[in-house]
Amino acid sequence: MKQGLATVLRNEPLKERVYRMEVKVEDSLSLVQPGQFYYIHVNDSTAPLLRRPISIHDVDLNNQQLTFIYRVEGEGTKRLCQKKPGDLIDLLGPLGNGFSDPKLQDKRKVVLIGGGIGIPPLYYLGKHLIEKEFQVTSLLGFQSKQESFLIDEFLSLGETRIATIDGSLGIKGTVLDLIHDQLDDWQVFYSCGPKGMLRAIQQKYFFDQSIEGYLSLEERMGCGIGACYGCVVKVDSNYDPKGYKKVCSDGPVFPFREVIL
Amino acid sequence: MKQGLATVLRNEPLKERVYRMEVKVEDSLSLVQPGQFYYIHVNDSTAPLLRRPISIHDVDLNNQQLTFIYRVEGEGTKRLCQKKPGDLIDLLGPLGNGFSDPKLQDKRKVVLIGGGIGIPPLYYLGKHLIEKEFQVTSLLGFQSKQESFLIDEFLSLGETRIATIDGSLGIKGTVLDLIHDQLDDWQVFYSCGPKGMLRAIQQKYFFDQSIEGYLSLEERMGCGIGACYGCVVKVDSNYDPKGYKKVCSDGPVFPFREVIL
Amino acid sequence: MKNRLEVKLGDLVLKNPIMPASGCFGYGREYAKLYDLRLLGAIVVKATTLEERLGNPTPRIAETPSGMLNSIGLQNPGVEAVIKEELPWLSQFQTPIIVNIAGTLVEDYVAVAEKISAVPEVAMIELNISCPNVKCGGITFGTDPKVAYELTKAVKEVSKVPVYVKLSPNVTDIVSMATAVEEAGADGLSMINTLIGMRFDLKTRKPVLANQVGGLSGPAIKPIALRMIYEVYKNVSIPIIGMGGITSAEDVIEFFLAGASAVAVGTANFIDPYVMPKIIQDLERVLDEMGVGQISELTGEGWNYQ
Amino acid sequence: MKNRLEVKLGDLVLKNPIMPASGCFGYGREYAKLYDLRLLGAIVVKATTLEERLGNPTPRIAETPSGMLNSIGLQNPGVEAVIKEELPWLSQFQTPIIVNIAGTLVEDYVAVAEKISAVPEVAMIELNISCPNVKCGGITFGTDPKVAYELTKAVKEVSKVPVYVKLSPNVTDIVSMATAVEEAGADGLSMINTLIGMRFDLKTRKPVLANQVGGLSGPAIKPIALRMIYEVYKNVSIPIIGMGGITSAEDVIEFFLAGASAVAVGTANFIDPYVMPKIIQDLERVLDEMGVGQISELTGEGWNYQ
Ligand SMILES: Cc1cc2nc3c(=O)[nH]c(=O)nc-3n(C[C@H](O)[C@H](O)[C@H](O)COP(=O)(O)OP(=O)(O)OC[C@H]3O[C@@H](n4cnc5c(N)ncnc54)[C@H](O)[C@@H]3O)c2cc1C
Ligand SMILES: Cc1cc2nc3c(=O)[nH]c(=O)nc-3n(C[C@H](O)[C@H](O)[C@H](O)COP(=O)(O)OP(=O)(O)OC[C@H]3O[C@@H](n4cnc5c(N)ncnc54)[C@H](O)[C@@H]3O)c2cc1C
Ligand SMILES: Cc1cc2nc3c(=O)[nH]c(=O)nc-3n(C[C@H](O)[C@H](O)[C@H](O)COP(=O)(O)O)c2cc1C
Ligand SMILES: Cc1cc2nc3c(=O)[nH]c(=O)nc-3n(C[C@H](O)[C@H](O)[C@H](O)COP(=O)(O)O)c2cc1C
Ligand code: FES
Ligand code: FES
Repeated sequence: MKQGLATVLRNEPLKERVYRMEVKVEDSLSLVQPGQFYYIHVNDSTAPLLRRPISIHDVDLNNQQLTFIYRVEGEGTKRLCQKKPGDLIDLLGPLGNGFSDPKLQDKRKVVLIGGGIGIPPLYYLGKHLIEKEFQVTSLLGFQSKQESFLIDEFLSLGETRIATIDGSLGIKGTVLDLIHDQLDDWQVFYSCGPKGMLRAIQQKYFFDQSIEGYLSLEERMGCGIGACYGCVVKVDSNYDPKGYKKVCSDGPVFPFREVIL
Repeated sequence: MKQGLATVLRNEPLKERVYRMEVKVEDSLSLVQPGQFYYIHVNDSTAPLLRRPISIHDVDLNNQQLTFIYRVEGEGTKRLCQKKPGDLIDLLGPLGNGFSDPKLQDKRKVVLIGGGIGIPPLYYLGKHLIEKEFQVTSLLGFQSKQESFLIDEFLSLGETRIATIDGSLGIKGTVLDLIHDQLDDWQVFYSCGPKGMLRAIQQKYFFDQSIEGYLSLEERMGCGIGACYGCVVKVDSNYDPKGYKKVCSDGPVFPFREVIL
Repeated sequence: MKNRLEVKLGDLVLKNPIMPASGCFGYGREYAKLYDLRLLGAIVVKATTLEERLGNPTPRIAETPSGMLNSIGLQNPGVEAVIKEELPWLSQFQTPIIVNIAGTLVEDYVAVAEKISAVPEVAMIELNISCPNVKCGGITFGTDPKVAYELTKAVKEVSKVPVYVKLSPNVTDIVSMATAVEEAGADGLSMINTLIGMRFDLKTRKPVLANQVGGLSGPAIKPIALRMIYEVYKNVSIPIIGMGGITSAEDVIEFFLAGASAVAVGTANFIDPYVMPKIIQDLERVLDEMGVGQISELTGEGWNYQ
Repeated sequence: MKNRLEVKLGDLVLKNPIMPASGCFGYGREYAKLYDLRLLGAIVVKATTLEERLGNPTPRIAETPSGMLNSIGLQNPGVEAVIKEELPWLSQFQTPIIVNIAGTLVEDYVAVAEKISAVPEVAMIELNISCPNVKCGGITFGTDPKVAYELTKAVKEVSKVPVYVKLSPNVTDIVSMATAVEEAGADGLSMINTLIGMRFDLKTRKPVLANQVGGLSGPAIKPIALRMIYEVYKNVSIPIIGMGGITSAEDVIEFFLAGASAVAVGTANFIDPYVMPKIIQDLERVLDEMGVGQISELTGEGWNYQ
C-alpha cells in the first residue's frame, strides 16, 4: 500500500458510460495482485469528499502502467471520466487481498464468472492464471450486446461464453445460464459482479464440497484501509467468530462459503 | 446581466500570484462598462460553493474578448489560475454599476488612483476616458517593484506616477504620497484599492467641494445581483435614508461622499 | 394529461413544488429580470418585520465547505413598505405569494400577520421563529416548544391565511417543536432554517462575520435537513415544505422521500440564478427514470424501507 | 529552542496538538504501516464498550456534500480485548493514549472506565456520551445536562486518569451541556461529535444507510464545530479538544482561535492517510506567517475581536 500520483496516459470510453483509463505510476504502486483495488482521489475539492475504489483491470509491470475500467455512475466516476492525458491523479493502493491462487495445485480447471462492470478485474486474474498454466473458461454476462465489452480480451484467455439479458449476444439469460451442469467440471471459480449474481452463484455451489470458489465484493467505504469499520460484510460464524470482516482490508475477495450476502 | 459560458483563451501569470486571463464570450456578455464585474463560477463542485467577483480589466468588443486580472488569494482564485486555454468557465455578468462618466462635461482633468490588485479595473476606465478625450493621470501604488504590473499599459494612457512601499520603484510611499497638492488640479478622481486606501482618499478630498470622485468597493457577496442583502455598505443618511446600499447592484462604484468606509 | 408536478399544501394547489427559500430571492425583482416568475410553484419573500430593519454590519457572508454563512440580520423595509411597494408588483405573476414574517415580541408577529394576511395577494404566512441572526427573543421562539406554541397560536388567531411555521434545526428535539406548533394550529411546517456556525480569519484572528456567528446554509446541511424532515414527517399530519441545500431535481426527490410535500431552494440561487427553472424542467425526467407518475406520490415514501 | 507546537491538556503535555478523532483511526495499526505514530501528539482509539459489539448492518457509509455519514454502531471487541490486544501494541509508540469509552448504562461506562484507566498506558479517557448510532440511552446521555452530569460524576469517581467528555452537537444549548459536565468534574471537553443526518437512494427510495440515520462528519460541519467551541470556551475553564472537519493546518488554527487547546482529525484521514503528519509539518509555516511563537498562545484568541 502506497499513496502517490499517477499520470493519466489515456482515458477513453469503451462503451457508453464505460471507460478505460491507463495511468503511469511509480514503481511500488504497480506491485498489484489480481483482485486488488486502488482508492482513487477524483478531485482536489471536498465535494465529492471520499476516494473511489476501482479494481485493477490490467498491469504492465515493465512500463509501470495500470489499467482501470470503470462505469460512470455518479459524481465521482463522472469526474474520473473527465481526466485528460497528462492529468495527475492521486492513488492509494494497491489495497486489499486479491484473488488467491487455487489452494491445491492439482486443481487446474478454473472458471471466471463475471457480470457487467464486475468483469474487468477478472481479466488480470485470467492472465495471471494462464501464465501459471491453469485452464481458464470465462462466463460473462451483460445487459445487451450494446453494453458488452472486453470480449476479445477474454477470448484470448480461452473458452468464453456470453449471456445477455436481452439475448442480443450469446445466449439469452444470465451468467448462471451459461453453466452446463453435466459437462462443466470446474474445480475452482472466481466471480465478480452484482450482489444478486454473487448470491445466486454462492447458492448454486454451496453444497458442492469439491469446488473452491472466491467472490469479489463491493461495499461503501470510508478509509479503504481497515481503520473505520465502514465496509464490513457479515461472515459465517463457522469461519470467523467476530461476525464481520472488512471488505477493504480482509477482502474484497473472500472464499465463497465464508460470507453472508 | 447574462449567464453564459466563456472559453479561456489565455491564463498566464503577470507576476507571482497575479494572473491575466483572456476569455471569449458570446455577444451580450461582452457589453460591459468600466468598473463592472463578472461573477465567476470557478469549479463544478459545491466546494468552493460561491462564485467569485472579478472586475473587467479590458474588453475587445470586436472579438468578444474579456480580460481579467486577478490575484491568487484562496481556494477560488487558485482554481481560476488552473484553467487552461480551451476550458469553459461560467460567467454571470456584467454586474453592477460601473464608473460613471464625469457629471459635468467641462471637467476634463481626471485622475485614476489605484492600489495593488485594485489597479486593473482602472485600465478599461482610462481607455474609455481617453477615447472621450479626457486628460488622464494615473497614480499607482504597489508593495514593491517586484509586485508591480500594468505600468506600460497605464503609461500609454498618459502621465503615470508610481509609489512603492519599499521604494524599489517610483517614490517610496503610498499612492497618497503621489499627490502634489499645489500642482494637481484634478476635477474628477476614480479610485480602486484596499479599504484603508479608499478611506484615506475619501478623507483627503472630503472637504474639497469642487472635486467629483468615485470609489470602487469590495464586499463579500452571496447572490451578486442584489437579492440577498449580503454585500451592503453603509451610506451617509444625507444621500440615502435607508442606511445601506448593495455593493453588487447599487455599486461596486459609489460617489465618494456617499459611503461610510 | 394531469400535471405531474402539481402538489397541494392543504387547500393551496401549486403547479409545481419549487419555490425560493425566504431571504434568498429578495422580493423577486432581480430574478424576474432573468426568467418569468410564473414558472415557479410559489414565491416566498424575505422576512418581513413590523418596522424597518437595517440588519447587521458587514461582512455578512462567509464561505464554508459546500456551504455559506450569512448574518444579514433581517434587513427589510418593514411590513407597510412591503405591502405598498413589493406585493402589488409581485402579484402580476399570478403565483401564490408566501410572506415570511419575523419579530422580536409576540405582539410584533401578531401585528405583521394581521396586516399581511389581509392583503389579497398573500396566499400564506411563513412564521420565521428560527432566524438566528437577530440578538433578540427570536432564538427562543424557535428552540422552546412552549414558546413556539404560544406564538403560533397567537398568529393563527389573527391570520386570514394558512400559517406555516419555519423550524430551526438548532434544537435537541425537532419532533417536539413540530408537534407543539401543530397542536397550536399550524397549517404546515417549513424546515429547515439555517444552523448556527462561524468561521475565523487567520489574518485578523477574528470571526469572519461582523456578527461573529451566522446561519449555515447550502449543500452541507442537506443531510441534516433530510433527517429532521424524516423524523418529523412520521409525527405530524400537516404538510412540510422542505429545504436545506437543494441544488438539483434529485435533491428535490430526496426531500420528498423524507416527507416533504413541496420544497424551497435557497443558496443554490446564488450559484446558478436559473437553478429553479432548471430543476422544474429536470423533475419530469427524474420522475420518468423512477417510473413515478405524480411527484406527490413520493412524499414520505422513504419510510417504506422494510 | 522551545517546541512551538507543544500544548498542555491539564498536566498532560503533548508534543503537538494533533491527534486522530476516535473511530477514524481504528487502533492505529493501519496507519502505523504508513508512518511512525510517534509523530502524533496523542493517539485516540475507537469507542470501547464493556462487551464486544458487532455494530450496525451495512451500508454504514454514505457520502454528502463535503461530508460523510457513518453508522458504524460502535463495533469493537470489548474492553478486555482492547486491553489485551491493542493497548500493549500501541504503547510502543510512547505517545499518550486516549481511550474513547461508550456504553448503554451508567454501570457499563463505570466498569469500562475502571478497567481501562487502570492500564498504565492509558493517559486519558474520552467519554463518548454522544454517539448517535446505537439505539440506546446513548443519545440521552449526550442531550440532557442532568444525565450527562450524573454519568460524568460516576465515571470520575472510578477513573484513575483525566476524563474528557465528548459532547454531541445535536443539542439546543451546548453551553449548558458543557457547564454541567464541568461541574461534575470533567477534566476537559472533546467537541464535537457528529451531527445526525441521512441520505436517500433514488433507485431503492430508501435511506442509503441500513441504520437509516448516521453521524455527519467532515468539512461540512466545521462551521458548526467552531461556533460551539467558541461559545463553550467563554463559559468553562477546562481545556477543549476541538474537532469537526479539520483537513489542514489552517483549519487547526481556526479551532485554536475558537478556543481549542488541541485538536483531533477524523474524516480527513480517509481522504489523505498522511494528513496528520502533513498538518504537523505545515503548522510551523502557518505560525510563521501569522507571527506567532507558540501555538498555545492562540487558544481562544478569536474572542479578542473588539
Ligand atoms: C473493491 C471495489 C472495487 C471496485 N471496482 C470497480 C471497477 O473496477 N470498476 C467500476 O466501474 N466500479 C468498481 N467499483 C464500484 C465503484 O467504486 C463505484 O461505482 C463508484 O465508487 C461510484 O462512485 P460515483 O461517485 O460515481 O457514484 P455515487 O453513487 O455518486 O457514489 C456515492 C458514494 O457511494 C459509493 N458507491 C457507489 N456505488 C458503489 C459501489 N457499487 N460499491 C461501493 N461503493 C459505492 C461511492 O464510493 C461514494 O462514496 C468497485 C467497488 C469496490 C468496493
Ligand atoms: C466587485 C468586486 C470586484 C473585484 N475585482 C477583482 C479583480 O479584478 N481582481 C482581483 O484579483 N480581485 C478582485 N476582487 C476580489 C476577489 O473577488 C477576491 O479576491 C476573491 O473572491 C477571493 O476568492 P478566493 O477564493 O481566492 O479567496 P478566499 O479567501 O478563499 O475567499 C473566501 C470567500 O471570501 C470572499 N472574498 C475574499 N476576499 C474578498 C474580497 N477582497 N472582496 C470580496 N470578497 C472576498 C470570496 O469571494 C469567497 O466567498 C473583487 C471583489 C469584488 C467584490
Ligand atoms: C442570505 C440568506 C438569507 C436568509 N434569510 C431568511 C429569512 O429572512 N427568513 C427565513 O426564514 N429564512 C432565511 N434564510 C434561510 C433560508 O430560507 C433557508 O431556510 C436556508 O438557507 C436553507 O436552505 P438552502 O440551503 O437552500 O439555502 C436565509 C438564508 C440565506 C442564505
Ligand atoms: C467512521 C467514524 C467513526 C466514528 N466513531 C466514533 C467513536 O467510536 N467514538 C466517538 O466518540 N466518535 C466517533 N466518531 C466521531 C469522530 O471522532 C469525530 O468527532 C467526528 O467525526 C468529527 O470529526 P471529523 O469531521 O474530523 O471526522 C466517528 C466518526 C467517523 C467518521
Ligand atoms: S473502508 Fe474503512 S474499514 Fe474498510
Ligand atoms: S451579493 Fe446579494 S445583494 Fe449583493
